[in-house]
Amino acid sequence: MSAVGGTALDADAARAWVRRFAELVQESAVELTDLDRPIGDSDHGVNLRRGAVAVLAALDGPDAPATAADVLRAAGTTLVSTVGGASGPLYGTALRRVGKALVGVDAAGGPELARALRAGVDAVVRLGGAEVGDATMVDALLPAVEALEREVAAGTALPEAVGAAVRAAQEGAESTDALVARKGRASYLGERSAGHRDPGAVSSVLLLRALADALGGPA
Amino acid sequence: MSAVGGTALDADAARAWVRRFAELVQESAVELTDLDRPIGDSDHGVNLRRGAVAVLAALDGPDAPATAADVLRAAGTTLVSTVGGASGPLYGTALRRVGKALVGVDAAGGPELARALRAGVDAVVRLGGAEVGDATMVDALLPAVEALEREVAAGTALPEAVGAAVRAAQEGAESTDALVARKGRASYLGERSAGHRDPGAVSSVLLLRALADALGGPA
Amino acid sequence: MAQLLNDPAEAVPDALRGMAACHPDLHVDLENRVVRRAGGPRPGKVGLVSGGGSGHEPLHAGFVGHGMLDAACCGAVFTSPVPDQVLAATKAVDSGAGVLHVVKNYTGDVLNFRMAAEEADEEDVRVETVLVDDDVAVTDSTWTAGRRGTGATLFVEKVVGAAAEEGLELAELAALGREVVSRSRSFGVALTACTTPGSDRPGFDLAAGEMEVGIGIHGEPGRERVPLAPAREVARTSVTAIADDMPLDGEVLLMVNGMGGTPLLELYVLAADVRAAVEERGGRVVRALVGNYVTSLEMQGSMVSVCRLDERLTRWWDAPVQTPALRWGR
Amino acid sequence: MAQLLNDPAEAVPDALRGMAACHPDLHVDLENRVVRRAGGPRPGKVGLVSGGGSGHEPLHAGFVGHGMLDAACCGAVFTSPVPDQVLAATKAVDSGAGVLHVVKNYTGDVLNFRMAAEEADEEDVRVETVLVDDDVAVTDSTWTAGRRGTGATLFVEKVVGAAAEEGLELAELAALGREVVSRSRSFGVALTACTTPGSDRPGFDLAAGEMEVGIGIHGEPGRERVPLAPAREVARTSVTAIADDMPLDGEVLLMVNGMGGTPLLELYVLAADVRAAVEERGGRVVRALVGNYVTSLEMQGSMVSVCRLDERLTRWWDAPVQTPALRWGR
Ligand SMILES: Nc1ncnc2c1ncn2[C@@H]1O[C@H](COP(=O)(O)OP(=O)(O)O)[C@@H](O)[C@H]1O
Ligand SMILES: Nc1ncnc2c1ncn2[C@@H]1O[C@H](COP(=O)(O)OP(=O)(O)O)[C@@H](O)[C@H]1O
Ligand SMILES: [Mg+2]
Ligand SMILES: [Mg+2]
Ligand SMILES: [Mg+2]
Ligand SMILES: [Mg+2]
Repeated sequence: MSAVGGTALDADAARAWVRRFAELVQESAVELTDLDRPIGDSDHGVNLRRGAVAVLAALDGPDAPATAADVLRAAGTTLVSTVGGASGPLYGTALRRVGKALVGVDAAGGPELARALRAGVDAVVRLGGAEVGDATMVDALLPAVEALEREVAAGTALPEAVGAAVRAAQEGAESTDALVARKGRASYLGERSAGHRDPGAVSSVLLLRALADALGGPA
Repeated sequence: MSAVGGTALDADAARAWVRRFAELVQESAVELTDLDRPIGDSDHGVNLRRGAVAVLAALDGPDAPATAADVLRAAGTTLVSTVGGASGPLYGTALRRVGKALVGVDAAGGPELARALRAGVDAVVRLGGAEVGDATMVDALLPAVEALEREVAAGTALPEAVGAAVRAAQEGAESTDALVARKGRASYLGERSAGHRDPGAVSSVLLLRALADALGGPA
Repeated sequence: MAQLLNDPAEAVPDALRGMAACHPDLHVDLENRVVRRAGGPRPGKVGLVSGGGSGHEPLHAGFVGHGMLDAACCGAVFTSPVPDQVLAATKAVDSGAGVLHVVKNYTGDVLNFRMAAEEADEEDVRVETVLVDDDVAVTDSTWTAGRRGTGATLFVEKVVGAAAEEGLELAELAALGREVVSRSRSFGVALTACTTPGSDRPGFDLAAGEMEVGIGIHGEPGRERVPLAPAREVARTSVTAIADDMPLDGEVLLMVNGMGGTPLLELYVLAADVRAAVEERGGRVVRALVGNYVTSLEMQGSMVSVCRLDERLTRWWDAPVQTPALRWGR
Repeated sequence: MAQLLNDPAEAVPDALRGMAACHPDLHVDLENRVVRRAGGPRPGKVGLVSGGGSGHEPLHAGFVGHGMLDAACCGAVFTSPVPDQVLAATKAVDSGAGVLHVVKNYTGDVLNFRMAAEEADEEDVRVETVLVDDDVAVTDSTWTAGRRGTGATLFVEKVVGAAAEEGLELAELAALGREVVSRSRSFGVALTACTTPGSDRPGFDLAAGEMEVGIGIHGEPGRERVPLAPAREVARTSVTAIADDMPLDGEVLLMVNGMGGTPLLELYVLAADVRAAVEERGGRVVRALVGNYVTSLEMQGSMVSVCRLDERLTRWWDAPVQTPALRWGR
């Protein structure tokens, strides 16, 4: 069972987060692939679903990871090993970095969680080289972690702080509608990429929403 | 100008026959190709049109053939050299044989014409090995030449006798509707070939109709 | 019906210009639409001539070169060449040792090649003919046009081509060709139709989820229209049709041929299932060829061809070949 | 959308089984989805590994063999392989002389190969990487994902593969690969879209009489949709786009590549026009390859690729190669 009322991210909450992300991805797989069709190669949902199935399998079984850090590192490693494409290494490395930042932390409160998420998002930026405005998942992830940092600094309770991060992610994803992509496959289309929402930004909203759901109480 | 009122096939009438056949083929090319689509390879009209254009060119110019025999042999040779497929050698050889049978005949009356046509149709049967009922051009050509022979033997005037041949050809072509083809590409379809009119039988009607038009008076 | 052409009526000569532009080993006679080896006939070697309608590429022109054809005659799309073309090719490759015609069994091809052979005979060029009729979808009978020549044409051209390089004589090569034919069978299916250049619509209309089985290679419909089946069943249907006609025990050469528009990914999926089906029937696949070799323009679909090998045929199959579409050993 | 498959989700492993069934020269590692030469690494020879999403067949697995790749990693359709696959391939072909990765420039391919290279480094396997980014349809810039790797990948794999057989060292091969990239450019058009297995519709919808220009090889739309043009204009558009980016004087290797579903007849029509367009720009086509080599499933369309040769590159291009899809000289 998860930690009481979402005051911190412990091993159970981490498991719930990853599980919920896998669920949301499976529910939205067709939508994500459809978003990837006009500006990409029609596989984002297919890729993430493959990863979601593998992650769920990795969470169970005899060698199931025991700490929040291990849960997230295992999930990340599984994504890297099964998703492929651009999103596999990016999401996979991000979760590994989040996990790494939580090593030794039994139950991460707001500051620890914000620091861990920042480490994950930094990894995405470092690997992919994208900035806000390039029409990628960074457009959702970076505003989300900034919102979380802001709210945590302001002393907002964790569930509410994460709620703000979800909203920031959602707004960031919406902002990609108008953008001409500069990274990812959409960039190959030049001006034609404008007018489409970035699929990776949308799946990033799911990642944040899954965290909010996990912290909102027992899954 | 053609012979008076179609009492005989002279050089001019032979030229008119071949020209008219070329015209009719060009007019009907799309129809012939369409007939070849469900049971063949969609090229009968295309093939004959290519031949028609070449035949028209061969009839003009400095070396244009001078006698009925030469006109028909030149037309036949041109068809052989330009049409390809099954219909090229069959029609080409047929016309060459018709021409050969007319060597030395200035103006072929009923008996000579019937003999010449018989020689042409025999060549088709010999080359292609088809019998009446196999759903090929033979189903139109053989009844036509038989009708011509019958009418000529009965003393019918040439234009009327050829008219009877046209009607026989037409009926023969119609008879292929119900047949399961045993020769030509349509035979590959087995039972599925039934319910379709044979394109070569239809173009054979055009050959007879062209003769009737040529003998009906000056073209 | 999207086609990358200029004037559809000029598709064949335009493509021949492309062959000339890209294959210095070949001589392209644009007037006769004949593709020959650039070197000309080698003294003492029997000349090997094939041809047929265009639209089956790489068959035949893509198989001209050392170890295979000496010349290919290119008819209009899906229309056999005319005798003049065949005669020109025949005379051009005759070194005095005679010329073998490899002819797919269609009325048009048979008649046009036969007329050319007669004319060649008048000009004292010895000609023998091998008729290829490997398509088991058509029931054979003396009362019909017989079976179509399809995938096995490649086998004949390869094996006889290799034997011709070794110096076999005309009669021996003709006998060898007939032996390859007698040991070969094919069966094809179509997932989509194709459209002849210049035509405004395809040879037939297939709804989604349907396929034609027992097709030939001229964009014509097949023996039957059935629901689209998985590769495994297409393999079973094809191999069963073949095995019902010719026992599949012993060593076999297998070709899993695409009809032109089928991606290699799918052909390999099919190949796994075909191989399994052949081996279920007791055949041992010792040589295999997967790709689009005998095609119907952009048609999607497959043709399975099998040849029962013996030690000689295997050796000639393995012998060096150097053509645009088939090349190994040199 | 008619596909010859069993379970669409299993298309890649099923096709790999087919490769295993038909190519005894290859070892197919089904667990890792890696195709290798059956013989294993030759002592002292640098290993050459490439790979990418599936659906581009024969690229890459069809180019495994003597004179070209040592291994190919097969991702899901249009999805780069994962690091585990690349690492498995890398370790399997390392003879101690190091391994060269040939990577098409897509974010996914770059990241997954890079992660594998880092892991290989931890396991003391030296890895160098050549990035292929030859597609001139994409405007290059340090602020974007850069140009796509397309047709020139074949050039790199062939030339570097030949040089590796000759014993060049890892750093030399990496430099050579980069040189081939710097001398190569490509441009593609689509006449039809393609449908990823398991998807219910194609990547884009084209009305009759339209085409996409400036496409990549993942079934994605291109830079622009324009009215369907004759081959002559497609040739001119493609060659102009290339020549505007790289002068075409001197001797060139030309590939007129089909996107998978375009019949050879059309590719040869295009090839004649492309050759003429290249020569108009001052290029001399001394080597040419026409066929479906770097594809997007069943897509109809073409990609023109050009490599400016020098004496060394020509020699390595001509060197023996023995793979399922490219084979000459042995
Ligand atoms: N350089 C990058 N930095 C950050 N995110 C990226 C980058 N490139 C691509 N992405 C993200 O990856 C998503 C596409 O993922 P996916 O479709 O699974 O992979 P692929 O593009 O390889 O097919 C894009 O929508 C975008 O959000
Ligand atoms: N063996 C044969 N005997 C007589 N006529 C034949 C024979 N085979 C085919 N035909 C005729 O040829 C016609 C087809 O001609 P065409 O389409 O031009 O040639 P192909 O069948 O080679 O494409 C058929 O409709 C039929 O009338
Ligand atoms: Mg994608
Ligand atoms: Mg026809
Ligand atoms: Mg025909
Ligand atoms: Mg992808």
